This record gives sequence, structure tokens and C-alpha cells, in this order.
Amino acid sequence: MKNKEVGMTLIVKTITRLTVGLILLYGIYIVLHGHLSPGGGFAGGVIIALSFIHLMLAFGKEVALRKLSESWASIFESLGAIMFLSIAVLGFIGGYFFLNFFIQKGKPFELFSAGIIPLCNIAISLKVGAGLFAIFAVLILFNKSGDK
Amino acid sequence: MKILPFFVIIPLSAAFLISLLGKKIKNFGDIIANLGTLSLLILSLNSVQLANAHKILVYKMGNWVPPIGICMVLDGLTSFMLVTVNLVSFLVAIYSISYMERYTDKYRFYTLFMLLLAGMNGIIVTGDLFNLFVFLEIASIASYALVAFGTEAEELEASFKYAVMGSVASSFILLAIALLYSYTSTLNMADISLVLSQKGRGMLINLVAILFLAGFGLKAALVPFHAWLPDAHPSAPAPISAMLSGVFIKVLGVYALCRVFFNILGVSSAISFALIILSIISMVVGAFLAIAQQDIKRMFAYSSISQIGYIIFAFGIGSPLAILGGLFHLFNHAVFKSLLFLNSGAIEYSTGTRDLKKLGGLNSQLPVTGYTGLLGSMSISGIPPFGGFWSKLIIIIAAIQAGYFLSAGVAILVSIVTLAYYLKFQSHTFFGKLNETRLKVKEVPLAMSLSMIILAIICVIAGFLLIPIFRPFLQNAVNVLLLGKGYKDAVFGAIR
Amino acid sequence: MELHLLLSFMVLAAIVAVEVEDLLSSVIAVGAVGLGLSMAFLILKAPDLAITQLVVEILCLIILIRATIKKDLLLIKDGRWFFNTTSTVLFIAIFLAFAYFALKELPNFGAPIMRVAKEYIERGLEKTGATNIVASIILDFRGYDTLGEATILFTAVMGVLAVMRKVGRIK
Amino acid sequence: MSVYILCLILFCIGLYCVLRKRNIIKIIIGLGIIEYAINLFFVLVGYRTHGRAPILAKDQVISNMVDPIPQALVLTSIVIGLAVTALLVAIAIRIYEKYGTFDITKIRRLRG
Repeated sequence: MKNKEVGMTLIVKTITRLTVGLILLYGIYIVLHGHLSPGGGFAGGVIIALSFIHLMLAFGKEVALRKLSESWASIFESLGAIMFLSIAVLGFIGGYFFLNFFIQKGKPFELFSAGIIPLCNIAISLKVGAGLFAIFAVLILFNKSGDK
Repeated sequence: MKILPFFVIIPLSAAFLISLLGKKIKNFGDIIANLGTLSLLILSLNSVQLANAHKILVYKMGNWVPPIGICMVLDGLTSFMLVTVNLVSFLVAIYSISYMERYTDKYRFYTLFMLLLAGMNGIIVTGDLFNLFVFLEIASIASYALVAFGTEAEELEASFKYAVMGSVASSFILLAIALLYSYTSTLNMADISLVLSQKGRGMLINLVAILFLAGFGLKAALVPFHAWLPDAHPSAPAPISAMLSGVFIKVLGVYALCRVFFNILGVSSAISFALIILSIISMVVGAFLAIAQQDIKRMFAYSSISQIGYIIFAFGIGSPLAILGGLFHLFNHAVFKSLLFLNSGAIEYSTGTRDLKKLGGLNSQLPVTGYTGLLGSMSISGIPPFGGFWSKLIIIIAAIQAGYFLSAGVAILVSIVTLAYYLKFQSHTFFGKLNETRLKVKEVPLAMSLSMIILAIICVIAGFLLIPIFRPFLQNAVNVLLLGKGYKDAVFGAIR
Repeated sequence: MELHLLLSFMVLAAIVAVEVEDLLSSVIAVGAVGLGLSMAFLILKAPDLAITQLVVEILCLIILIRATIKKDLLLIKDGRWFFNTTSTVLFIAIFLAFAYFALKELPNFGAPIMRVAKEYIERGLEKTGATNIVASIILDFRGYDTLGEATILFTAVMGVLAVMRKVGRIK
Repeated sequence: MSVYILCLILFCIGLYCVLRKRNIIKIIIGLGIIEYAINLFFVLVGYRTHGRAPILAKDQVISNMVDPIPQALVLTSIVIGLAVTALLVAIAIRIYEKYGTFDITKIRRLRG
């Protein structure tokens, strides 16, 4: 019974269980098609973060933090940042910082095209999603212990 | 020429690595931050040679030709600012090894510190107006967080005030960039300058100039916009106070102001008049408020406002000699103000207070801090033969040459007031009777003393920058500002 | 025309957000401004921005509500309220009047110069391979800006984590 | 022209809120409104009458695209706004914990 006290009502929990996966998938879709259609790494990353925040709001913080803990979020964020920077630095193999170095691969209008742009989108979404989740987790956790 | 992007890559990768591994590996932050700042210092010294040899170098990001892509520009002013920033940040990083032991989560401090440094280096090397704004925001956000790093009530309050003022300043700058973009339809600095010279100036450029003046003036803490500085700078940990007062307000305020006004918009007589008025008020108000302070760091913070007034005053006059004096004073102030803030940090580290009334006679207990502090104070109050004397002398001579007799008189008067409050600082802190309870106070650890000693040595020998061998270091920077709107031709010439 | 309506709605919602006494209502009103902005982006043919603004607005709203919930306060007015407000309004009015004359020199609404943008539109696909021109600008032509942007978010996260530490100093 | 003025009015409402309001959350809201106004201004500047979104299509040639640069810049600017808001809210929560109020007149241990 004690478990039911955490989070919101049953209706919200059921709906959340149904929608949260879809939201996550939609975020990933937006990230992967960033170079073809509107969206991109930032919007997609924020949507991914929102799906976890959704989970946290509906089920209470423990459930969400079990799926992705705060320190892991921080690590993912740093990894995303390092990935983005290394993609930029890899441009030096073509002679310039931020050179789009394998532009030749892939045809336009296909998922695998546009050189480094999809890779950058993935790196950014990782960074943004994890970073915003970390911010939110810290703000929530602070409240819990802040009330003595 | 290939070195330019590394001024941003090194601090950024250091920040990311420290945040990833700093918690796991002990002392990882210390090592990476010090190695990073040391390599940046070496690179920046190298850039002086390059700037001297080539006059101007343009790095094309991703091999896009500038109006299309972003470019980085290395010229005399860039290399001058890079040396100033990276010199101070290297010494501050050494100092932080011991000092930051007092705070929890040291690796987060180093992460934010490297991000602050990345932001400042990014501002200096960029040749694109919007890119300048982006890096300005990186540096600003890092500094808001660093001011609140102690998480005490006063620090949070100061940080909030500072963050609100800083965000308003950023939004002014962004609005100005938006107006300028819609007028010229380009973002590259040289290209904007080119389009403006074809289209001529109207009301719109005046509005843009006012917005830039308000924005960068807020960042530089010129007097009507100064209210955040005396709270924010003392609240930060001492190494960050040194960075903020020493280089941060100069890069975000003075450098960006000069670059925008001298090289892009062009200095009209109204602008230089406004700069002179604001700077005179800053000098006087900052100096007189500094006398009244009992808190060491607050006194130094007001003193920063006053000294920034001198620098902006020199740029307002705009003659070659004045600009030389202004840039030289900028360098000197970066060195001695960071030295003084590090001294105040050392005093706080040893005695636990920064209240002038509770201190006294520390010279016997803290000899290194005492003597370096004495050198710093003498330099800032303009006693020959220190660097501060020469730079103030040049500025005053230039003011007299240009016919600003009244302003020159005010500048001399403020210099005397400066001497007065630094005498007060010295007599209340290092001389006089030692408090009985402080007999056991010990000198600060080696890392802290080392960086203070190096800064004091630079303070003493800074005057040698004026002799012919080292003169190109300053003179190249002066030439860039004197170039004025010829900047665009230089940049486009370097691309071809 | 619909743009004017939308902008007027945003101005009204902003006034409500500024002037209403209850904090929660104020936060919700500012959410209305943000969603209006998202729709304005859609009308102005900026779908990328519409999506980003929408999701960022939701996140901002959650964070702001998180800060305000269960925290009441009384708005007090200080003694020089009238003088201060008048001077602020006067200052803003001067700014607006000045801006009105300055804005006349801008190119007309709906006719940008597109000095550099022309290049991006014409040769963006062949140079970068991305069909979304905005994506090709933010990640290739001006990718360095995006590195800065990602760093800003990183800085903010680090800043929040640093500010929210329970104990700042080792005693 | 009139849309530019409306946009600047929005900017001024935000500025008024930052300068005059005494509540920390209201100040954050004011900064948000300023941010919105500038983003909107940037996009307005790049709009082209009867323009199309700057996304290429497979089967048709689009000649009248709106200016894509402001959109790229505003994307950056939105994220900056989010970052600043998050940091300010974090500081505000800490201030509330220390002082027990959001009223800026009661939070005055420092003198400006």
C-alpha cells in the first residue's frame, strides 16, 4: 500500500505507462531525422528529457532515478559533450576544425547522408537530454531534503 | 595559424574531462587545469610572435570563406589580450590548488573555471559577431555560478543580482546584433563593417551604438551600471575574484567594446564624448566609495570600477598615445588587481576575516603576502618605477595633449585618492599592532605564495614593456585599434 | 493579419503575467506567451523553431512551477512606488520613440536582404547534403556556434549542480 | 513595421518587469519575456512575404524561402534562455531556503 502513496493517481500512472514510450520514440525520431525535416538534436534531446521527467512526475522520483540516476545523467552529459567536441576536432584530418569530413557518403534525402550532421545531432541530443534531466533531478531532490 | 582553434579546444576538453573523471580520480582536476592553462600560456606567447610576423591571420572554420562560415582572427590586439588572460589564469590556477581545499566539490570549481576561460578565449579570437555573443554567454553563465560557489546566503544574493544584471546586458547586446543583422544581413565583423561603409550611418546605427554601450557598459561596470560589481566580486572565492576583476570585465567589457566600436561601427565624436563622461564618473565614484569600505575585497572591487574608468577614458580620448596608455594600463591592472585579490584571499585563508578593523600587524606573520601586497598597492597607486605609474602617466599626458585639461586634473586627483585608500589598506592590515590571538597565524602554502610572488615580479618589471625590444607587443595592439575601419580590408586581405 | 492578432495576444498575456498578484497565474500566463511565440514561429515559416520553442517552453514551465509551488508571498509596495514607476515608464517611452524612428531605416517587413543567406539556400544541399537548410547552417556552416551553444547548456548544468550543493565550505 | 513595434513593446514589458518588480520569480519571468521578444524580432527580420520554410523537397523547386540564418541563431538563443532560466531558478530556490522569502526588499544583507 505504501507504494501507492508515491506519485500521482492511478489514472495518471496508467496513461503515463502508455505514453512515455511513445514520447521517447518520438524524441529519437526527431533526432535521427534532424537533417531532413524540422527538429534536430536540441528539440529531440529536450523531448527525451521530458519523457523521463514525465515518468518522474507521475511515479515519484525513485522510479525515474532507478532508470537513470543523477550521476549517470551527469556522466552521459559529459560523454555527449566530448563526443561533439571530438567530431569537431576530427575535422582536422581534413585540415580544418569543424570540417564536414565525410560528406561524400550517402545521397540527399536519405537517412544516412549529410556527413557529420546526424552524428552531431545524436551527440547533442545525448548531452541535452541527460543535462536537462540532471537539472530537474537536482531541483526535485533538493526540495525533498530542503524541507528538513 | 593552426593554433587559433586550440585556444577554445583546450579549455573545453579540459572542462569536459574534469567533469567526467574529476570525482573518481583524486587531484585530476588540479593536474588537468594546470596543464591546460600552462599550455594555453605557451600558445598565447607563441601567438605574439605570429601576430608580429604576419600582422593579421584569419582561420577559416570548416574551410568556409568568412561571410559564409565563422572565422577566427589573430591580430595584435588578440594576441595582447590572449597573453593577459592566459597569464593571469595560469597563476590563478596554481593558486587554486591550495586555496580551493576549503570548498567542497573542487572538481566542479575547475570545470566552471575552464569554461570561464574557454568563454573568454573564444570572445578574444572570434571574428564573428554572433559567435562573440555565444562565448560571452558561456563566460557570463560560468561566472554567475562561480560567484555563488560558496552557497552562503550573501553569495547567492550577490550571484542573483549579478545574473539578472548580466542577462539584461546580454539581451541588449543580442537586440543590437539583431538590428545590425537586419540592416546588413551578415554577421561577420569585417563584412558588417564593409556593408556599413557602403550604406552610411543613420539613426539605426545610433540606436545600435547605444544598445552596445549599455550592454558592454553593464559588463564592464561603468558607473551608472556598476551596482552588481561590489557585491559579486567580493562574494566569489578569491581566485575567481582575481579572474573576474583582473581579466573578466576587461575581456567582456573593454575588449568587446573596443572591437565593436573601433573596428566595426567606427567611433563618432558623440560616442567618444559619452565614453569620456562615463569613465570620469566611474573614476571618481569608484575611488571615493572605495575609501569608505571596511571589507578588503569590497574596497578592491570599488577600486576596479575606478581603474576601469581610467582604461575607458584612454579609449575615449582615442589618440595613439592614449590608446597605448589604455592598453598598458589594462595589462597592469590585470596583473596587480589579481595580485591584490589573491593577497586578500591569503589573508582570509590565514586569519579567517577580511574586515580591516580586525586585522593589523600581519607583516611579521605573513611576510610573502605582506611584501607582495605592498608591491601591488604601490603599483596600483602609481608610485614610480612600477608599471602602474607609467601607464597612468601616459594616459594623463595624452589627455593633456588632446586638450582635456579638466579631465586630466580629475585623473591626477583620483590617483592621489587611490594612494590614500591603499595606504589605509596597508596600514590596517600589515602594519600596526598584531592582534594577540593571531600569533600562531602561519604563512599560506607554497602554491599560493608562488603565484603571488610571480605576479609581484611581473608588477615590478611591467615598465619594461615600454622599452623597444618588447614594444611591439603593445604597439601591434595599438595599431589594430588605430586601423579603425581599415580592419575590414586587413581581414579580407588575409583571406585571399 | 493573424500575426498582428497573435502578437497583440502575446502582449496582453505578458501584461497579465507581469501584473497579476498570484505567482502561479503569472507563470501560467508566461506559458501562454511562450506558446503564442511557438505559433508565431509556425506562421513565420520556422518549423524548427516552433518545435524547439514548444518543448523548451514546457520544460521552463515545469521548472518555474516547481519553484513557485506552495510558496506564497505578499506583494508589498515601497514608499516611492509612484516616482519609480513613472521614471521607469518615461525611460521606456523615450526608448520606444527613439526606436520608432530608427526602425524606419530597416528593410521593410517581408523583404529581407539575404546577402549571405542566398548562398546557403542555393548551395546548401550540394555542400552539406542536408535537406533541412537550418540544420545545415547550425551544424555545418556555423557549427562552431552550436559547439558554443552546447557548451552553454553544459555550463548551466554544471552551474546548477554547483549551486545546489548542500555544503559549500569545509569548516 | 507595426509588427516590429509590437515586438519592441513586448521587450519593454519584460524590461519594466525586471526593473520594477520586487519578486524574484517575477524578475525571472521578465527576463523570459525579454528573451521571447528578441527571438521573435530575429525571426520577423528574416521573414519573406509568401515565403516557404527553408526545407528542400524532393519533387519541387522552392525559390522563395525565408531567411534561414535568423532561425539558426534563434535556436541558439532559445537554448541560452533555457540555460539562464534554469540557473536563475536554482539560485532562487537556494535563496528561498536561506531567507524564507522571494521578496527582494527583504533580502538585503549586502548594500549595492
